[in-house]
Amino acid sequence: MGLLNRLDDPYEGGGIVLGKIEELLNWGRSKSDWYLHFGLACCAIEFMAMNASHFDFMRFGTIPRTSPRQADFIMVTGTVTFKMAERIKILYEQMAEPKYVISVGSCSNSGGPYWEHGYHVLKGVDRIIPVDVYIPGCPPRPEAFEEGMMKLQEKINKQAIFNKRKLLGTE
Amino acid sequence: MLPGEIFTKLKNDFGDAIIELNESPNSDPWILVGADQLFDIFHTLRDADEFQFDYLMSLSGTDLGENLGVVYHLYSMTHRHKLVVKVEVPKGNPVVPTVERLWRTADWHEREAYDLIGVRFEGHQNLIRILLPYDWEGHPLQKDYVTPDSYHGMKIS
Amino acid sequence: MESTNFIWDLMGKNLWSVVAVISLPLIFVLIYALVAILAELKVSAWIQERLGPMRTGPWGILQPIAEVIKLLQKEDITPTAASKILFNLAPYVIFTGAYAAFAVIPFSEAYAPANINVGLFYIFAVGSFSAIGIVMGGWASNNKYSLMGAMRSVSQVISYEIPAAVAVLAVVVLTSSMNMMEISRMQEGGFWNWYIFGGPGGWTKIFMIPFTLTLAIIYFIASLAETNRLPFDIPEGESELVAGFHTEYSGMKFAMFFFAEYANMFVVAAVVTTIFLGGWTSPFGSFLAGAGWGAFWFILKSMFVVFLQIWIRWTLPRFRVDQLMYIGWKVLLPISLVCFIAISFFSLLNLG
Amino acid sequence: MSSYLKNVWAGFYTAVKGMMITSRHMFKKSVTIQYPDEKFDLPANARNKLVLDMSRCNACTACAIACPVNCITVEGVRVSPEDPHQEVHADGKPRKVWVTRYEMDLAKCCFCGLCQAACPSDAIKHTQDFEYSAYNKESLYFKYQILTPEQSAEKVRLLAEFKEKEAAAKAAAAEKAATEGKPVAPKKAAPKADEASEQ
Repeated sequence: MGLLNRLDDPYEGGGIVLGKIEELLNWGRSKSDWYLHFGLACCAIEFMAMNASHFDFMRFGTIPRTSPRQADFIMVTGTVTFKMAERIKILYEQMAEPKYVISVGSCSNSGGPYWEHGYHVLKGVDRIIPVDVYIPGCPPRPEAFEEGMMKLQEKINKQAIFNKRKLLGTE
Repeated sequence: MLPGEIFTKLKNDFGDAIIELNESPNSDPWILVGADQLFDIFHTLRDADEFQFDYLMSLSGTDLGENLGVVYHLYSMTHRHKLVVKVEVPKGNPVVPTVERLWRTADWHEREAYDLIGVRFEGHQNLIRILLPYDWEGHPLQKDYVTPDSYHGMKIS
Repeated sequence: MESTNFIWDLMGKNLWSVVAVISLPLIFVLIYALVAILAELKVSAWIQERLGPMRTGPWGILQPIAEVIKLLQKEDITPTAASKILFNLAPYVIFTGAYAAFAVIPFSEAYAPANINVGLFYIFAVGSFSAIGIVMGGWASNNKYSLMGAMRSVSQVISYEIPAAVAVLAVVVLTSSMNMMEISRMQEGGFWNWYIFGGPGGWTKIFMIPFTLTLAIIYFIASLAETNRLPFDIPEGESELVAGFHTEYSGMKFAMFFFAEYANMFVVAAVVTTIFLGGWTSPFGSFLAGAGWGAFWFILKSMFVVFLQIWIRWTLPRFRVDQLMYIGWKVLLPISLVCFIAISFFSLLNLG
Repeated sequence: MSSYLKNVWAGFYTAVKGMMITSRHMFKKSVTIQYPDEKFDLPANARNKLVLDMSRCNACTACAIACPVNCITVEGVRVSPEDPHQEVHADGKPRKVWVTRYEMDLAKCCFCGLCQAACPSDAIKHTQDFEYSAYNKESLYFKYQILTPEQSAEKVRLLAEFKEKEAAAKAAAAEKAATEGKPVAPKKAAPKADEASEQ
């Protein structure tokens, strides 16, 4: 039962310490997510409502950042045209790890009304960057944004930091 | 002033450059003009005392199959009359003189018509794409436009 | 001269006591910064009739701790095209500047880390450190927004140092001392002895009250500009320059900027407190006076000034660059000079 | 000079006035609705998640035709009278069409409500449920299935058999009529069944 064993399965054989540390780190990351808002269309209008007093997105510990270097997740809200797709990709690549993506609304989920005949629309932002949470709606309600945010927090809370190898082996 | 009167007056001045007057009951009456003397015609329409069309409401490009067309909607704030002017150019060489110097509104409208339909406005000082990326190929609102497979490695459709 | 540092009294002068003297302000800065970050979030929320962070601990009070834990885990990016040494050095330079100013701040009757004769002068000297750090960071990032933010910041700091210095100079004329402990001690005996109300003296000080009050306001406005707070935050104006001089910083280096900004806020608040609001003296004569209570009063007054800064930040919009320069050179400077001359005149009369 | 001083005073005064306003708001009760704990009352006609009541659906494809973004796919097959498994609707009428496939992609849906308006049997409806964000796009692709693929193949086969029988009977009748010298008017039921099975 050496150190390596404990790294492999933290909750067994005296690995409580690492498990607790992992929980703490995940808690920190999930409770203070700064976001880069990429508003493109009508979902961004709903996003403003969500940031305003009635729904107050900051309750979840989020702070808007304008610089991608300081952001934890990027919120793509709206129709992703090819002109903007390149910029989204650049911004996503500029973000510091760990980074997440929330795709909001039908347009950025899968092209929305343009999925059949749009010559200029990217059919889903997941074709260029890996999306963590899809929020459906056209546009979604402000509460739906918050529900998506809670989904993202759940995902972060379940992330493995020390026992990555084990998870990769099982999944 | 009614479009019929404007048509006869213009016909006196420009002769063959004014091609036809269409007064169909289903649409606004419009005047079809030739592309050669377009700038002079519009200059007269804007500056002559009886016309005074000081406001270009809209400039739009159309694809008519064999030809490309440009539609101008004019309005006079002083005389309160309207006029629709159309011009048609062949698709192979779609060159129309610019009216950007007459109405500054036409600047972006002409860029948009160039971007999406492909009408080239001769004499426009900055005729570049306004909506699509600069390296886009083709003019997507033409009826025979074929959507490309990919753009910069991103699959379209 | 009696001792102004209780650690020297307790431990004597040796290596450990030096470490203790140095680390006490550092611990204070870290705790204070966490409180200030939470206050910033909460005050902004209350002003907008929101609630602010609510889901991190009870009423969101663990929010700054979560933020620090997160920033520690963030990837530390140095851009390829950046000048690596300067880029990595800049946050430390800024934080050092902010932290060095704590050396002369008289927290209490019994504790000023270093009680030197030219305390106010020293604060102005190390205050310029932040400008150097900002220029280093902005230039080394190799990003046009960073560079523009840095240049704006420098022009702003240089313009606003002058009215701030004139305001401080007026108080120095009244006290004929630059020692911050000395200035605090002069204002003992109730809030009517504070220099914002003309300082100690007979009834003739009534004529000085308008001028000292104006000077206090001028110093406060200028200190907002020096710490790059709203309404003077054009160096990091988010709508124009992406995030100003710290656009390219991520993770812990950005946290250093963050901490330095809040530390700077406290330093200017401490200067306002010391020279205008009576420092560690109790506002009610001998009521609750003493070394321990002194620290309490000092931190209370300073936090009130910090709260004022936050309040202003969430009230006023940002100035344009030309408006900023107009206010600095055409409003604050002449008015502060007039006040300075008037106060010098009065103090001459009192002496003669 | 006087205008300069007036400007300076106005600047200071308005700043203080603004701060007074914000300080008043600082002590007001917040208007925030804390979402997961308390919820905003949605209007009754709110258009959120689409759900389908399979017991009512007749696979008429009206919704798929009405959909402006074509995110609904419907296929149905007519119930053969000889089918051993006959079903009765909630309102007591017998089921006429088996829905062999009903899929909607809510990642594409634009929540316009046209399908709801077009549906003759009130099967498809917008509900007030908006909490269904997902980790992957497949979970936004809703498949309504009451029949397994084998079962639907069986239904198609049954209908084809029934049609064959009908056609044979009709041919026999026609032959009989021809021998008797009477023309028979063509029935209209058969092409209708074809349409339903194609969709």
